[in-house]
Amino acid sequence: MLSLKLTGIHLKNPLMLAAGIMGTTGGSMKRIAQSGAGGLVTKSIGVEPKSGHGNPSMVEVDCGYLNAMGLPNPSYKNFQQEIDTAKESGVPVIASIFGGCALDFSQIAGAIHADAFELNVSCPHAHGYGAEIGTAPALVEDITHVVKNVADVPVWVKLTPNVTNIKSIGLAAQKGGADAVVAINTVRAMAIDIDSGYPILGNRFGGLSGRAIKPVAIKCVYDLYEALDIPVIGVGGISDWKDAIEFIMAGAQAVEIGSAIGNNINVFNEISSGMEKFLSEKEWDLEDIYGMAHRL
Amino acid sequence: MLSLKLTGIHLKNPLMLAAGIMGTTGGSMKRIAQSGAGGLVTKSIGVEPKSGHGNPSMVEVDCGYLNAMGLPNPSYKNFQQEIDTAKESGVPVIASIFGGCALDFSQIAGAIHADAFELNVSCPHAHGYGAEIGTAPALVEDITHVVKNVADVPVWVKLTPNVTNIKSIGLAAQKGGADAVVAINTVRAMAIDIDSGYPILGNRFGGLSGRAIKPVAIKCVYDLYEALDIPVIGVGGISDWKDAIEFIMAGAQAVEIGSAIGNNINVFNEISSGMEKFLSEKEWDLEDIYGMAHRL
Amino acid sequence: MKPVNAEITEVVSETPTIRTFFFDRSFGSEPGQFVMAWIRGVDEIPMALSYNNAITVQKVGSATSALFELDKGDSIGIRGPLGKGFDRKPGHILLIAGGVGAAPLAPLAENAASDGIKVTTLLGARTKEELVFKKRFERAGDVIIATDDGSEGIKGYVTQLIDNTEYFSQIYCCGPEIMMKKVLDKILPSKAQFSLHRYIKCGLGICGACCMDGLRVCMDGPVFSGEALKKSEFGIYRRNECGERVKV
Amino acid sequence: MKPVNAEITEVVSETPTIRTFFFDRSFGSEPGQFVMAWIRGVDEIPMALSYNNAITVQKVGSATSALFELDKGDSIGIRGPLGKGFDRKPGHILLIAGGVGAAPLAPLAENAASDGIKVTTLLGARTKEELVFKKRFERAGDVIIATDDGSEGIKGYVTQLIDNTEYFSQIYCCGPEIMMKKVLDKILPSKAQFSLHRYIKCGLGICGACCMDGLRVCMDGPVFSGEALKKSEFGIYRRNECGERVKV
Ligand SMILES: Cc1cc2nc3c(=O)[nH]c(=O)nc-3n(C[C@H](O)[C@H](O)[C@H](O)COP(=O)(O)OP(=O)(O)OC[C@H]3O[C@@H](n4cnc5c(N)ncnc54)[C@H](O)[C@@H]3O)c2cc1C
Ligand SMILES: Cc1cc2nc3c(=O)[nH]c(=O)nc-3n(C[C@H](O)[C@H](O)[C@H](O)COP(=O)(O)OP(=O)(O)OC[C@H]3O[C@@H](n4cnc5c(N)ncnc54)[C@H](O)[C@@H]3O)c2cc1C
Ligand SMILES: Cc1cc2nc3c(=O)[nH]c(=O)nc-3n(C[C@H](O)[C@H](O)[C@H](O)COP(=O)(O)O)c2cc1C
Ligand SMILES: Cc1cc2nc3c(=O)[nH]c(=O)nc-3n(C[C@H](O)[C@H](O)[C@H](O)COP(=O)(O)O)c2cc1C
Ligand code: FES
Ligand code: FES
Repeated sequence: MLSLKLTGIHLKNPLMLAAGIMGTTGGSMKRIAQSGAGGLVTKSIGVEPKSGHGNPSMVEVDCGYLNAMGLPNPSYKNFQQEIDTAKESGVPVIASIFGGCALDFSQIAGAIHADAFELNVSCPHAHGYGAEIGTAPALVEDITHVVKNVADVPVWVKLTPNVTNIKSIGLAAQKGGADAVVAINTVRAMAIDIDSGYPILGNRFGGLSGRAIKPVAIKCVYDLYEALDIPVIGVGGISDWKDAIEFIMAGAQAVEIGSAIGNNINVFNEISSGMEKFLSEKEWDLEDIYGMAHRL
Repeated sequence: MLSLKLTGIHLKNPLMLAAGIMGTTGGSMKRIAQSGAGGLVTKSIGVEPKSGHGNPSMVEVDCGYLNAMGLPNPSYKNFQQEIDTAKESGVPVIASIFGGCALDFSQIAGAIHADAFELNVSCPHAHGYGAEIGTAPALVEDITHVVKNVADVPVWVKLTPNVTNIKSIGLAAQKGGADAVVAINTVRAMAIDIDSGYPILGNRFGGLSGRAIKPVAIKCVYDLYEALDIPVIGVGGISDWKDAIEFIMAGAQAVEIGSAIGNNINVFNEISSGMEKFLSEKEWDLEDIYGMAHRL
Repeated sequence: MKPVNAEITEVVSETPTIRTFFFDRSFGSEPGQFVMAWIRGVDEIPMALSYNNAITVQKVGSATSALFELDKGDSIGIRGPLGKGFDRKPGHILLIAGGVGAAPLAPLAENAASDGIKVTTLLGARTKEELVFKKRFERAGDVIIATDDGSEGIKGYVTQLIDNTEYFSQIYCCGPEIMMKKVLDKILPSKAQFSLHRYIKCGLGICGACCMDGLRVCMDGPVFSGEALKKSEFGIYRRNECGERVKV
Repeated sequence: MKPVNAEITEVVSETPTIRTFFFDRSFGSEPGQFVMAWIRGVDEIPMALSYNNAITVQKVGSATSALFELDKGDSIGIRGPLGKGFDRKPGHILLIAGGVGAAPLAPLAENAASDGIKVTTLLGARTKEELVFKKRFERAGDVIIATDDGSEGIKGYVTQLIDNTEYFSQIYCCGPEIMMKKVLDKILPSKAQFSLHRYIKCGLGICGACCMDGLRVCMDGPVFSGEALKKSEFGIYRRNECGERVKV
């Protein structure tokens, strides 16, 4: 009852592993598949191996987590074997990729085999640009377009919420040919250790994830659903089945789950059975609740 | 030990009531002063009486609150008496004002007497503009400039975090002559009632406040401190003395407290005594910790 | 807390303009606490709990009218219980109820009576048909009635019935503010508690919309001691949705 | 949780390259759990708790060197205790410690001994001076020593001492991975527990940096049963900071 076709990919349920969470090794992704995920998004993979920012790279805050991993990854040259291992689980594997320019993205997408690509346009090191790539509509459109040209699988574009107007970025992705958008990446944030005055993260600041950002993500999904013709995939702060339902009502066709896995590796199974119970009690199916908030 | 001069105003401590919280009546502001606040910012006052958005206008979410009050206020024509009552407490009263254009702001600032003005440039109904005023640097600069011309007291500009680059807005305020900036207003967000599919707020979406947004606010304050020459006043998610210290270390010269008052009307007294205890244990004073995170 | 879903299990017509809506869940509150009742797509309004699992509503405007359209099987959202209820005192207590002000007092009467506290109620309404919860008060103790038109009990205001208040250990009052103000002026403030109506927005003690002088009706109240009200704006003015002062 | 401030109350030199740092607070953990030690301005690194209130550190690189610069009165940030510690079994247990791998095993030895569990320890190091916590293990039971250079005990590896393991109710092992792999190959996997070292970033079971096949060393471990490790990549390869496979 939870299965769906998302940009042409069959998912047994609309619950996927979010990028950057237990997604660096084939073994860890397989484990998440075994605990009920309908799809697996890998760690974001770049052109060269990268060790990321120094520790502390993640810390728990009041209502979520703050992280600045710095995109550690073994590079696409070492990653196909991990995807292949993950694929043994029988669940679709979506390769998250990042780069500093369109060329980086197309180089990776041209070399990697996966069921779809998720473009992480939140890389802060855009070649020749000061800010994140994902804040400039023209760049997002260009990168999407270039990847669409080399990829023969669906291309999703993952958006940052740290912009004045997320709709304009979503529209740029759509214009570039994206098959779906994913919202949201982490929210720019910071924490300071008051005993010493030091910023806690090695990178000084980072991105907020977890419960704290759910209402922010819901609003982004809601806005993107209104603005776009392509599907929206929701992510941000989902930790139980109610959260997943809320995202779908806001207009997400499927969702991704990240931080919640830390304390509950079984979160996928729990959410899918919770959703099934809720939907059958209400005598609704996924289609009924998809975008429901817009119709009321 | 906590007293300071902020844009020329003497405060007995750096803890002020945030705009929109128990700030519509003189009586309620007086009560907050009695419970230890060093300064009082009023509800944002506009040109005409306004009843605000329909209820539900506020709801508790996982780690904070979501609100869309819609700026209910009795208009500046009915407000001087409330300020005067609040002033009886002996604590500085800062009038928060809003409008749809520079003219609105100057009209109010020219008529109201207060110890300072805080310009709420987050009004979503900018005359002739689609988005919030506070997302356009040129408008922020213009409004600040116009108010500075009519006001003979300090002018603070309160910034929205819902922008790609808050520094550019802060710089615009500074260029317009602002004496300080205040960061942050609420973070754009939304919640949906899964039993019915309805957006919970009468206005469908609103702004997130409370614990959830503290790390977001800390980052904004940190960035503004780096970018600006004028003081930064921090607000967002402060609920205990540790939070207040964290803001000051991030670069806030003073802070404002909003949502936390709901469950703890005594929060000002508790925070000021907690801060005093901490500072004396560490043998630090306010100056030592002000902006400390930038020096490490 | 977010609103929880409350399904209507029964609608009881109390008077021509007042109905009680029973829900499939309790809000386990002390008498005098209230909830925010969200009629989805319409408005969210404050309502006293007249039973653990019910609100008793007078149709006065748009939200209450929308509520009156709902029936068994429909549902609304409920946030609550909110605020502070009546502070129960032993001895012999007097309840003074005007109109739908009976709603928070009826559970107090029942609660008190079942614990052996003596309860006397002065129950007032415009007319006989508009008397609310007469039977519930009668089961709890003596009831004296006043109607504006004299169709039952004494003709006139319930406030005219107030006498010998020294005799009671505590007085509990809920009704139109003018009536409550009259009560306050007639009795020893320290011995009385009043349940107030003010415009409620957040219900969380944050926005300040409900403030009466420094007191937050939604959080510090809605029940206040007479002493807290004595030197306040109570009975003089209230605030409208904009925060403007409006004469009571 | 955020890092808490831990002030160093004492620094004990255990060997020329290993020091124990005692703090002004306990992290009340079960033996085998670890903490993330944040040397501010430098790095945050995983360290087993060698006492409730101490870590025992071998100087190997930048963060551990920075830690060695600190003294009584200085402080670091600590997140923890993290992960799952040793599963304590009754009977007669065997501990196998290589080098600084003695850190999590010493409190286990003390804990077990004080509860009447018989403890035998095989303690190995490069040389006599590098033996860690010899006295603590001796107080808890029998100790058999091996040094690479034969300066104390048997000359050779601690793994050569493994014999008659059927005799023990459980085997607990911590040391270099190659050594642990040798132990695993010599014993009944279901009877042994190993405390692993993997590159730790978040320590919260989220980022996946520490994953060994599907297991999160920071959250599901660092202690794993031999059975869980038997058919894994354990002893074959590990992941570097980039997630690349690196031969053990
Ligand atoms: C603590 C408390 C307990 C209450 N308990 C009861 C009760 O048990 N039974 C009952 O019938 N009524 C009760 N009321 C009054 C009830 O809330 C109003 O009658 C109701 O809000 C009217 O809504 P409406 O949309 O039908 O009216 P509208 O058409 O909106 O306006 C009619 C009047 O209702 C009042 N009102 C409207 N919205 C609000 C609001 N958000 N907060 C307060 N008043 C409002 C205003 O005075 C307004 O003038 C209580 C009020 C409070 C504050
Ligand atoms: C669960 C656990 C418990 C440990 N307990 C102890 C202990 O009790 N005593 C002790 O001396 N050592 C212990 N270690 C090893 C210790 O964490 C490393 O020696 C330390 O991180 C080295 O830091 P460095 O900056 O000095 O070395 P670096 O110069 O950074 O590098 C030296 C080596 O240290 C390792 N290392 C560096 N950073 C990390 C990291 N974040 N996570 C894991 N390994 C890292 C790498 O293998 C690296 O090759 C433990 C490791 C783990 C995973
Ligand atoms: C430790 C960590 C690492 C992450 N790494 C990536 C990444 O490599 N690429 C990416 O697109 N998003 C990354 N994210 C963002 C998540 O995919 C997700 O968008 C965000 O955490 C919000 O979801 P959550 O609240 O469920 O965690 C990372 C998040 C965390 C917490
Ligand atoms: C109910 C409510 C009403 C608010 N009204 C205003 C307002 O009128 N003007 C304004 O500038 N900010 C307003 N704010 C924003 C607060 O002043 C503050 O910036 C924000 O809530 C973050 O602080 P907090 O987390 O301490 O609440 C309001 C916030 C809340 C919760
Ligand atoms: S209604 Fe907001 S404080 Fe009472
Ligand atoms: S270090 Fe991040 S999951 Fe273990």
